[in-house]
Amino acid sequence: MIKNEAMKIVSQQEIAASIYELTLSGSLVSEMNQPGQFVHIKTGNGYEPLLRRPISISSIDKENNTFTMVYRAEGKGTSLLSQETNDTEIDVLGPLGNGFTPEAAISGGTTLLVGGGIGVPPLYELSKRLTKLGVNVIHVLGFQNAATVFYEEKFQALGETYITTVDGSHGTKGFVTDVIDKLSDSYTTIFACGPTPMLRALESAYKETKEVFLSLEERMGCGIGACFACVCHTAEDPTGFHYKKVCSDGPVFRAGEVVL
Amino acid sequence: MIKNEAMKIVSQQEIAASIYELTLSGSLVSEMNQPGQFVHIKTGNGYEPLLRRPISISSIDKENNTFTMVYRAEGKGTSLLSQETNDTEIDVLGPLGNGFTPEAAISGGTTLLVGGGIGVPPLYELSKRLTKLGVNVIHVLGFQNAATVFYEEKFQALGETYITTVDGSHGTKGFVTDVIDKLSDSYTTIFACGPTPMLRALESAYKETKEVFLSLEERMGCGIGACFACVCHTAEDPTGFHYKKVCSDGPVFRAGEVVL
Amino acid sequence: MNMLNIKLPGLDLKNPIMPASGCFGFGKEFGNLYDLNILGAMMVKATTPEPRFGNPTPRVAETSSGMLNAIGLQNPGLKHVLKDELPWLNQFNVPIIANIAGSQVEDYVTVAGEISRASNVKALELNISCPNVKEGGITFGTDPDVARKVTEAVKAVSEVPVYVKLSPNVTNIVEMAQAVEAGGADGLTMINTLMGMRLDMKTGKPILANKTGGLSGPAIKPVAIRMIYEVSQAVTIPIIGMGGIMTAEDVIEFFYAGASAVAVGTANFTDPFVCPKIIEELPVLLKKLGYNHISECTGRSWNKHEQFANHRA
Amino acid sequence: MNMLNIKLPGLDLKNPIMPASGCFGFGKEFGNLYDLNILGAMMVKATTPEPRFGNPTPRVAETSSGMLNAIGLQNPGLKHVLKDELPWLNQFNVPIIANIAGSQVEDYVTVAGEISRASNVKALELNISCPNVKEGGITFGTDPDVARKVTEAVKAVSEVPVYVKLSPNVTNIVEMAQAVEAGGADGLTMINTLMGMRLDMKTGKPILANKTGGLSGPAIKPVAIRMIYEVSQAVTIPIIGMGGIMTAEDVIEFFYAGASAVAVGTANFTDPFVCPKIIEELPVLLKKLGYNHISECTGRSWNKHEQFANHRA
Ligand SMILES: Cc1cc2nc3c(=O)[nH]c(=O)nc-3n(C[C@H](O)[C@H](O)[C@H](O)COP(=O)(O)OP(=O)(O)OC[C@H]3O[C@@H](n4cnc5c(N)ncnc54)[C@H](O)[C@@H]3O)c2cc1C
Ligand SMILES: Cc1cc2nc3c(=O)[nH]c(=O)nc-3n(C[C@H](O)[C@H](O)[C@H](O)COP(=O)(O)OP(=O)(O)OC[C@H]3O[C@@H](n4cnc5c(N)ncnc54)[C@H](O)[C@@H]3O)c2cc1C
Ligand SMILES: Cc1cc2nc3c(=O)[nH]c(=O)nc-3n(C[C@H](O)[C@H](O)[C@H](O)COP(=O)(O)O)c2cc1C
Ligand SMILES: Cc1cc2nc3c(=O)[nH]c(=O)nc-3n(C[C@H](O)[C@H](O)[C@H](O)COP(=O)(O)O)c2cc1C
Ligand code: FES
Ligand code: FES
Repeated sequence: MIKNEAMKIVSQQEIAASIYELTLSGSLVSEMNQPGQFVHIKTGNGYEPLLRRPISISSIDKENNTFTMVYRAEGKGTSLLSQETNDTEIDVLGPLGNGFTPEAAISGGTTLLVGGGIGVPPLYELSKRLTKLGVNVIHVLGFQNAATVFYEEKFQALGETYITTVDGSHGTKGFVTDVIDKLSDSYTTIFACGPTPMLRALESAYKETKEVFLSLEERMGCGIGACFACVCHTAEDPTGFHYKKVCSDGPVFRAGEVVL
Repeated sequence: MIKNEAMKIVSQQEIAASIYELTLSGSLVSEMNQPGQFVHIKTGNGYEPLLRRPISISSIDKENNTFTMVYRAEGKGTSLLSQETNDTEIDVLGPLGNGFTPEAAISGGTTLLVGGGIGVPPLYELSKRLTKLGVNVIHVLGFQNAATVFYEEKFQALGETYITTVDGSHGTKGFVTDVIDKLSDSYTTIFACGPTPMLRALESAYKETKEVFLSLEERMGCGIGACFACVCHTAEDPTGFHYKKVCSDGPVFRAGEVVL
Repeated sequence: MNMLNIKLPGLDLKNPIMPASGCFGFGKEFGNLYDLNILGAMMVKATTPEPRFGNPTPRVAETSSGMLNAIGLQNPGLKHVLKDELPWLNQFNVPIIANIAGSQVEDYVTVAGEISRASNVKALELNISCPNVKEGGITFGTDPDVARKVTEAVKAVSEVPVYVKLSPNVTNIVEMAQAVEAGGADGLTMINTLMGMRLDMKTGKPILANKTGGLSGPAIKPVAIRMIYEVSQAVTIPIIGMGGIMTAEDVIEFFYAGASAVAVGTANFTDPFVCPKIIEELPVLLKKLGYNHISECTGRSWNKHEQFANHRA
Repeated sequence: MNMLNIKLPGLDLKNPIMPASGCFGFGKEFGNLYDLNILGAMMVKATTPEPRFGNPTPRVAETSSGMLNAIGLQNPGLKHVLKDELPWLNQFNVPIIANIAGSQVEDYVTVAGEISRASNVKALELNISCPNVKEGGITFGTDPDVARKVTEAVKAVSEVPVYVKLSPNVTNIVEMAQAVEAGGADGLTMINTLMGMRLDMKTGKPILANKTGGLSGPAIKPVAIRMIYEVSQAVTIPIIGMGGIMTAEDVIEFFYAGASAVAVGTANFTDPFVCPKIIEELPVLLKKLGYNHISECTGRSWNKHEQFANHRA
């Protein structure tokens, strides 16, 4: 169930250039079940920023009633969030949306997890779940440059991990697709989250041969499916009136389900 | 000279119900010379509140480069200000306006200081200056009720002090004028700051027989004389186009100089 | 004692708080968060004769104390609303105000004729002020003669009272209000969004795919208050006020200006529980301010304080 | 390399940043805070033929990300401005844009004829959009024919180029802009304030003694951007943009929309050093965004990016 809670900050730290890891505790955590869901966060304490900020859940710790997000402090809202200190409570609405279904990966087989920039965080909880299910995971994670790389060791601890950077300052120079093209295609399933061009590339290359699940991003109003801010056309009716809402039908869709 | 400085919080505490005493340090203090001047404070760190808040200087400590304000946390801006803690810097513009002239009180004589509510603070620096000049001071300070009374002992340390409260929960029940009416009128000068009805009452009762100086309040835009938000008519031309600006010509005027 | 009940044409409200059209869908999503029965009424998403996808995304952008939207009246169309959405809403004891839109007068007439016969639709809200569609929408809301004609046409077919939603993007809001009153409107709802725009720092291009969008939220509240203040003194029909309401204090300010009920839009995004919160806080605030009933606040900015509850019917 | 110099009719600007009329008096007070020579130009307080006291106080009220003002064009009158204010400003190497106002066409003509002959007045800004005066002011700014006529009358007597200041309180801003362009305007300044109001929670009455006031500040920026975007594509004369500018980024957004220079109003109250700060930050920001000169930003929201500096003259 979706809940709204003033959650306590357990820890917040900058783990890469402008990339913050924030752990919150509260009873809302007990509602979190699926990797790839997100929360909607009110930053600041006035009308500015007015809108909440959607941030993916990057790991869930039910035992301690905490969950962790990883986000880039860039605009007004995320910058304010990054300044919050331990005494503060954060207004969280969630969990929202439909995430990744680890069950879609054939147990015992190999699954490819592809993340780009701030699309990487939700893959972490997913990868933990998959490995627990006995699925062999390969991670291909793309970043701008060495300074913005995060969670490399954490992913390495779960499975084979390739890093790409646009400027080549760490890992392979280029995009995630440059690495994927060279992988043996032993995997059956792809889970991906990142910029739309990356998702499009994966969709067009692997839609036919693999099970592909993509997590989308869109500017949001409500985050719960009521305002129609975040819709996309369905693939079956690409110019008609049928639609899916990224916030409540997604953010994760099967490749080919909606128009990217 | 008017300066703009991010000043450090030395201390902030609630000294009466919703009444805060805030001490700031910075080089701007060296510009403060006159009791009754005020500073213009930016509260919050966004566009809300958008306007600065005018607050009187209530005491100046040149040795330590600090000054103190006393204010009521009521609306958006002052509430935000009251939540600031020691690490924060406060954006201060000042000192502004023309304050009280202690020299106007005849040295060795007796001077009456009349304050109402949050009009009391600027009288404190004034009283310190007057007593230093050898002037005998009498304070008559009006408050809503016992819970909002502040600085009683501080004023007592400087001279005779009468407190009134509207509900009679402390000191004399009623208004400052109820006390003043019963004082022997040995004083030659009155300095007053408080609600306009109080100032009007003092003006009409004592303008002819005493030297009366009144500190006015008005909603402000710029605080420095540029926007014409805070004007009042001059007494000589009460319906014409002559005017005084509360922020830069005042806030202290001689009774009879402007229309209250 | 009930301090909040209000009677308006067609509407017997347990309280004067309702979600604004387009900010609450058809209620289902918020129904997962709290019991919709607490609401005074519900203004549902604009309905057009045929389903509409609306504008391309991005459809929202943030501004200082406000937001822009260019949804473009996306909705599932009249048939689906009649068959699915309204029946679902029937489980709640909440009057529905159906927001209707279209590109031509016939569209309004089609939707009004059918939707006004749904059992829980107690009033129509004629959306002649949507800034985000190419045809119709706002053009109906900026020309007094056109506005009057569409009002008359809808009145002729509607089974329930008709409220006309005014656009703030006009030189003379009073003239618009009087035109629709003359056209037979039973009430007004105001204001819709102000036309605005934001540009992206990097590309220089509009953030919204539709380029311009409707500005809502606290930023526009002073404009809404001013317009309601002017219009409420110039018409005899009641006003449902909206535009930037975030708190119970804001609600009172709208009543002072001349509103007899209010709608809450954008605030539902900032705080999805804002409507229940306001409904809970209002009686406390009213008592603190010395009122026995919220209707005493209506028009206090301009009336002589003798005559209260002027639209209490 | 100078990245900020701009040439506009009558104005040879070292940078396109100037304080907006009414927010900077006649410069004296800010002159105590910093060297006014750094400013691109200065729009001084509205001048009328006779001295005016303006409206009763309170004259300002705060709103979410904005403020309302109802100064009512207080000014010392034409004679005093010519004798005292303008000569004082002569010590600075800053072109003065004289904002002129009145209740009838003759007033504008009187002030324009005389003030345009002052040596440092390089342009006039015709204030046909003040929402805070009973007569004149805004009525001139909402009727295209009236606006055109007053523009023509002023053009006939002015020694310097004439910029007309547009009101946002209109249904069709493009029509207004084209009317004053047809009347001979050399440029436009936009936007003036939106009409708004705030009510006091305790009394229910307007906070401003004048009841309504003009809304300015970041709250109105999206409206300003939208209007400049529309108008800049429909006229050939340059636009000086304003409405909620607080930062160098905001300046760029106004250029993208179609402005060729900008004015900063309300921000001077929030931060009296905002103009020097923006002037300092602009070149850094421009470089970061990849521009060599600020004129490259003008109209980027709608132009094809081939033609830069369209109003660079
Ligand atoms: C389902 C989902 C999950 C996300 N998960 C993460 C995450 O785990 N970590 C992370 O760093 N970022 C994530 N994002 C992106 C994140 O929401 C934006 O970076 C953030 O909203 C930007 O806010 P700001 O205050 O920095 O920027 P501003 O420029 O102040 O934002 C202005 C407005 O635009 C919206 N906006 C700006 N960029 C985006 C964007 N990329 N997507 C959606 N809305 C945007 C904001 O929400 C706000 O309404 C996610 C987005 C979505 C939709
Ligand atoms: C010269 C001068 C000296 C002052 N000295 C003190 C002082 O020492 N201690 C103190 O507690 N208060 C003082 N005040 C009053 C103080 O400025 C207001 O209480 C304060 O601005 C209210 O802000 P807010 O955020 O609480 O209220 P809000 O309601 O959020 O204020 C909204 C707007 O109204 C203005 N405003 C509201 N009340 C007043 C008022 N009484 N006077 C002027 N503007 C007002 C605010 O500045 C702001 O622009 C002084 C006022 C003036 C003019
Ligand atoms: C996302 C969004 C969608 C809207 N859709 C509609 C609509 O379909 N019909 C309508 O009449 N008004 C619509 N509006 C306008 C609101 O009902 C309301 O008039 C306006 O937003 C001002 O109120 P607010 O500031 O409380 O949001 C919409 C507003 C928003 C923000
Ligand atoms: C206090 C105040 C006084 C103003 N006086 C004038 C004026 O005399 N003449 C004029 O043309 N505009 C006047 N304006 C409007 C501004 O010049 C400007 O157009 C408007 O405030 C929008 O810009 P901003 O949001 O940057 O303030 C005034 C604005 C304010 C806030
Ligand atoms: S954000 Fe409102 S429907 Fe998705
Ligand atoms: S506040 Fe601007 S002139 Fe006094």
